[in-house]
Amino acid sequence: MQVNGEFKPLIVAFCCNWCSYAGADLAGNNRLNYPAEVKIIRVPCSCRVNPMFILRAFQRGADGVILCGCHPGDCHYTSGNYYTRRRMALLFSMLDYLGIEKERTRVEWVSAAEGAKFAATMNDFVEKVTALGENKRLEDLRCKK
Amino acid sequence: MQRIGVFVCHCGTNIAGTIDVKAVAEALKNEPGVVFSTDYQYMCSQAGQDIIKNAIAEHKLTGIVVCSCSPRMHENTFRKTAAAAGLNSYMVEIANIREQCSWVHKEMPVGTEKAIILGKAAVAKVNLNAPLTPGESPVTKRALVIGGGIAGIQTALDIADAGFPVDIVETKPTIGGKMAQLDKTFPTLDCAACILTPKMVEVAQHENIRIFSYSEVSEIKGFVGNFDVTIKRRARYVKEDLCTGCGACTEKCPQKKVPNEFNLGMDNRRAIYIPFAQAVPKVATIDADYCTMLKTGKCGVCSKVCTAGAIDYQAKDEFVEEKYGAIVAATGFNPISMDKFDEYAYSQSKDVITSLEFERLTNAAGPTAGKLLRPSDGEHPHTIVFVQCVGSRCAACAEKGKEYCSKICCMYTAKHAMLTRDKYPDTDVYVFYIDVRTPGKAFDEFYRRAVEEYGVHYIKGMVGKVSPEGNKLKVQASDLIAGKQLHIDADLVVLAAAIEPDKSARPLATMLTASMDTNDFFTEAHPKLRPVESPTAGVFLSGTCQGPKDIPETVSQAGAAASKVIGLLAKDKLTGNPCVAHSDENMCNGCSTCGNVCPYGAITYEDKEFRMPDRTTKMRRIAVVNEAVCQGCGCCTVACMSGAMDLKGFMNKQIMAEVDAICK
Amino acid sequence: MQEIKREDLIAKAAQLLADGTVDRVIGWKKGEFDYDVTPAVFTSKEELENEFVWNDFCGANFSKYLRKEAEKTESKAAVFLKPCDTYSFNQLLTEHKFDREKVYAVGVPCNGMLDDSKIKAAANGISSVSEENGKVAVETLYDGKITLERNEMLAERCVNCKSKKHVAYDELLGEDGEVLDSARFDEVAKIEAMSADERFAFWQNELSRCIRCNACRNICPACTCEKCVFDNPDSGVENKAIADSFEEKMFHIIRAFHVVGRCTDCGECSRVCPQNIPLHLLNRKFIKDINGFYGDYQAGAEAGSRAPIVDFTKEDLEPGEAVERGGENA
Amino acid sequence: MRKISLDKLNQLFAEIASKNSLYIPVDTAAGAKYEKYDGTQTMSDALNTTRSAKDFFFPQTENLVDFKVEGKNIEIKEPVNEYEDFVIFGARACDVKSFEILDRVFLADPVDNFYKNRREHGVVVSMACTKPAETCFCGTFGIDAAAPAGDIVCHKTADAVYFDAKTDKGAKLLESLNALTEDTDSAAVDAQTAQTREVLKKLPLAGLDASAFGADKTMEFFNRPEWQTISESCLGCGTCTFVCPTCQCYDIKDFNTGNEVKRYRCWDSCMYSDFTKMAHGNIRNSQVERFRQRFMHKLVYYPTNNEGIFGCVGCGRCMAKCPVNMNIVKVMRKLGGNK
Repeated sequence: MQVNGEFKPLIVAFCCNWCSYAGADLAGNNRLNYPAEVKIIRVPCSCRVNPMFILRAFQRGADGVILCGCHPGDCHYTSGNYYTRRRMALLFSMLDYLGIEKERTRVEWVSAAEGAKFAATMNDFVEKVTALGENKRLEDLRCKK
Repeated sequence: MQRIGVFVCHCGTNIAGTIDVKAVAEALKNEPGVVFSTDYQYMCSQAGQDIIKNAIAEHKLTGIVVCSCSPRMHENTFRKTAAAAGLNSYMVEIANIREQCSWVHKEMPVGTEKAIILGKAAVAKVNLNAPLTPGESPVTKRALVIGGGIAGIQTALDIADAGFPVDIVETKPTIGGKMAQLDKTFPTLDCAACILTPKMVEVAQHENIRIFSYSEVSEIKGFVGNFDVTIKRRARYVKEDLCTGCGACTEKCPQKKVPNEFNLGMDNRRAIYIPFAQAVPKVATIDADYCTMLKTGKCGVCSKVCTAGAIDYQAKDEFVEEKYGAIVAATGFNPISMDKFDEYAYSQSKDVITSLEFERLTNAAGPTAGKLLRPSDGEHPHTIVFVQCVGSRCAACAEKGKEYCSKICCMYTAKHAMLTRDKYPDTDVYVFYIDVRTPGKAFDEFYRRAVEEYGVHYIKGMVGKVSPEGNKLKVQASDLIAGKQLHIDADLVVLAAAIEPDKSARPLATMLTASMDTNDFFTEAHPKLRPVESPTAGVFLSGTCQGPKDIPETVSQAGAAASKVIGLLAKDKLTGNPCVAHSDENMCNGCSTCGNVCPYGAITYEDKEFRMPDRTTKMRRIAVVNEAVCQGCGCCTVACMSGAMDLKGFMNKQIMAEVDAICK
Repeated sequence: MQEIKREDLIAKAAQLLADGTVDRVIGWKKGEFDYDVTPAVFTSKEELENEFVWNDFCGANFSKYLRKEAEKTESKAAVFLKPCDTYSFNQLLTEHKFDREKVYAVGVPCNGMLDDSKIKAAANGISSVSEENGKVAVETLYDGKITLERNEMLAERCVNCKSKKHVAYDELLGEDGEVLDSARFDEVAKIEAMSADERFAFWQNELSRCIRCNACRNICPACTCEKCVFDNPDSGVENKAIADSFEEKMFHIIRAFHVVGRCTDCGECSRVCPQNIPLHLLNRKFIKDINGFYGDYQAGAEAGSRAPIVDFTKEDLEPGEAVERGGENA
Repeated sequence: MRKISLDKLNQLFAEIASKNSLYIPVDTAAGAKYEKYDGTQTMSDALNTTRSAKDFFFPQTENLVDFKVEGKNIEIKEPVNEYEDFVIFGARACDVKSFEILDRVFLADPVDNFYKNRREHGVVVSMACTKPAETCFCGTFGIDAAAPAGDIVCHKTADAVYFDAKTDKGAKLLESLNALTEDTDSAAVDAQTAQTREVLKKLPLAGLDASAFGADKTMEFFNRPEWQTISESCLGCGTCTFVCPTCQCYDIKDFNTGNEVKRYRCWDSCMYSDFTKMAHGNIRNSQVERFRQRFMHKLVYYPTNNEGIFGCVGCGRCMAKCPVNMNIVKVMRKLGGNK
């Protein structure tokens, strides 16, 4: 999205309820800034995130999608994030194979104690996606404003 | 179409300081479904909650969105508010405009714009929400403890003391487990039997405890609060209710050459036997593999000498079916086999023994009546070499041993060394170790005493080879600190064998749908926060089946498991989390992919007859989610290709609506 | 040319019908032209003798028919399976897609099947196709007889055949073969070696031809949903036609993702695509990645095996690493 | 009749393209397809394009109307309906005939304005066939591949292309090209036509006879038991309908972009299980019913409603593209007594 001639990416962040969403809350508690372009969707576990949601976000105009979950081994549901890790490794590799910029998707493990990591991750991700510019390769022209 | 009310909280200046809350309330008014939108200083206050309650009544709201702090903070508060006003609590969604907006963005226009978008996402979700009611299931107020070692005993006693009936299933003829075989216990050196046997008696006498000894679990069905378990009672050919445990039969039995497993085969017992004097139940058992009567039909001595008439050669295995509300796995451990460690000559010399065998050799009730004598010639050993970590921390040799630390060996070896030096000061004792690990109350002091007061030779380094020569064992080892090779002529070599989960644990885990790690230890529901629960609801873990532990740790974990069981059994009904997976049977194709990823074994499959549109019927395999077991992670929803599996409260449609609203 | 003769297959089918082992046989039926073969169900020896065909064009995988027949009656149906078909057969069993007791599987060796579109590209107006000294002889309306090298006319999936071994059968005709060391991932590696822009251009060109006819899905042995997400208005991704180029990517990514760990690489999707989109290159990318990331896994090699996508180890590589590796994981 | 030598054909294309959008068949790795002429392509000699030419008048998806939702108001936005003039070059006799079949559906009352608009803006330049394929059976439906219809009819020989305008639209276009073409007699064309007709007689499907089918035969064919067996192999995909030049069914769907709703139509296939799904469910619940529908429509229902004209043009695309080689020829053989 262009705001006053400046490109502002739209970032969808899926955060698991138990670790990463709490990590994002902690970033808030500690007043650690990150760009408002990041919009968080709460899911019970990172393994709830269907590849269809990610594609949907790109279709509707997202420029980057990031998935945050508990660190491997710390999943509230014991193994959910292990499945996330395999699913997303394969999906992201496929997107890369189709020529979609690999910096547009990311998985990051953020614990409930890692408010600083959450903010830093978001800052970094927004910066990388901003550098890429608008999502052209997975856009749906019908959804353009 | 929903009738949605939006309530924007100022949170004092926490939100209102960086977000134009009035603008947010105004912007959300125009969203589809929204019929009321307002803002207030503190929505979570009584006055704020009243605003919500009044609006629900006045505007006939079917759903509400609260734009406020994190749902982790007040979602429950607002759910209760909604319920108090007659609205289903799951018709509430929170837009987190504090922690994830006002507190992280500094400029008012930026914060306001984002808050509106987060509000829109919440509205979009509520538009698709449906009222959810948590399921309820009754709880059978009886617990099953599988394994009758110290872990199972402690768990059973604690549960029984709380007033709930408990059954213990033990594969051996007696409870007691490994602890009954030990001599002294570290770090206080009190005798194992002295502290264990009173507990065993307590179990036997407890009105709330039944012991199924010489038995095993053969089938488990059901789920938390409602397990149906079949227990196989192996034929012991002695009527438990008649046998007085007098022992006459065990003295008269002519079959004397049966290796005594209780003493690890270091002496013999009869074909009819009571494992040890304090066995519970104190009932004889006929070993069908050795009994002449059972094998050839000719003998019957025990029957003749039994004045109680308890012998029954016709006995058959029996199956008992019982219902339980909770199951505790306490299947314990075994030392690993020494077959793959032939460098230590275990198979070549009787004088190379394991630490557990050493326990029996020093135990007053053991084969040598407590005298430390060489198994080969009954001589008193003068030089003893203890080898640590045999099969433990075996990263490079995973084929042979275990990668993990067995945790108890450092301490019991220090105990063995110390006791030996105490009783037989003329004995030279060497301990070869990789590291000495002694965390624990009074543990390191204990080890230091062995070194400093008792003069045990601790040598950092591994034993490379043990070769029997004459009546000596040539021990070749390296001293890593001195940097030299050592050659010791030992009389006895004691191997601290790694411990591994009992072999019965794996099939049991399958029956319980409880997960295990690669070493066959049961996996806990959370390594830190739920260490005594299995991920499978209603299944708890006690003792070494979860990981290597010493006795104090085992007992405390056993108590913790018991308290979890008591907490469960104290409830009359279990109220589930309504945000559980649900499979649409019309779309499910029964491929079983979802069951593969479910960490809780909550998904089963059944064949169901369907009416087809062309008026025929068809049997189809479909997935069924047990809502009492499902924890709502949603892993199955992604594994499901057809989208038949969805998660209530976080449906595909709802999440996509949030995505759409955010990306609009 | 196939080792096993048509007559042998007919004899076997007739015997199974005669001795009551089965009451119907799934096989190939001859059509208008030599290359025109349709899967069909045969119930009598006469039918078999008149219409059964076994030649270089019997490529069709019978999975869909097998499932349909196994549901029909209580009696058994016989099915002829080429080596590649047996992998689909096992995969269907893994997913409880048919009752094994209802099927009598007869393995038939395969020398590779010909691609009629390759022949059509080389010959105009085909009146007949036959075998002549190991070559493909085509009688044409305009250019007389044309002789083509058999190897050059083989279907892509047969050129890169992964296995001549039957992994499931009740009975095997002829000799069983071996699992082959195929070069099936070379094409994938070639695409991986391109720059992201080239890859995007390549796939944009390929996928833009999609007409969403669903042939790839409907022939796919792994596509067994009662209702496909793309047909289900409630799924959120339903679409009937490609109204925007995003949707062609969406459809093909999701289609391939849904068969991850389940696709046996039978190649039917590419064979049937009326627009010649190399769909197998999407499936093979996933297979190659699975092999590279999690160790070799061949769907269907063993009935009941657990696919890597529904499994994990604690040491799995991170998605970021997976992407960085790109094509270097072979 | 006008002619142009082959080496000047691209000049002619450039001339047409300078005033109208020109579409010519071009060879690609995936078969011939129509592409907009940009001065770089050369015309394909392939017998036919993989996809039919119906896309020009009845595209696979077409926007009908947009709804803009602003707050709680809905604004209706009519689509812009001005199409540019365009020329399709090289359509074969079968595809040209398909336009007539589509016309009878879309231009009959109620007129489909989207179709009508495109039809009025398009000029069809057809190309006579010289080397029909074994899958061709247009003759069965009375189509002469050697003498197609069209606004302008072309014949291509070894060295030249001959043009004959058949309609006013065609005459106007041809006239505008007079500077590049020269007047000629029809000798070369007649010779080619005669030769092609000889070839047509020898085609493997030349004897295929549709006379058993036609108007008012519904009761004769509807309940025939053969439908069951021949439909067994059908996978229920939409390939035949989507490559078919005469299939005209479509579905109307809404797509919510988040900002507005786009109502569009897209091709549908009677082979799909949700075809014509209504509130109560589906009309045709089994594949045999759906399979029967498609062929009954082509061979019986369409002729019944259209003075005996068949709904198939014998282009052979379905024969070439069906994943399992089940097609209308096999249906006609089985049900129509054709051997």
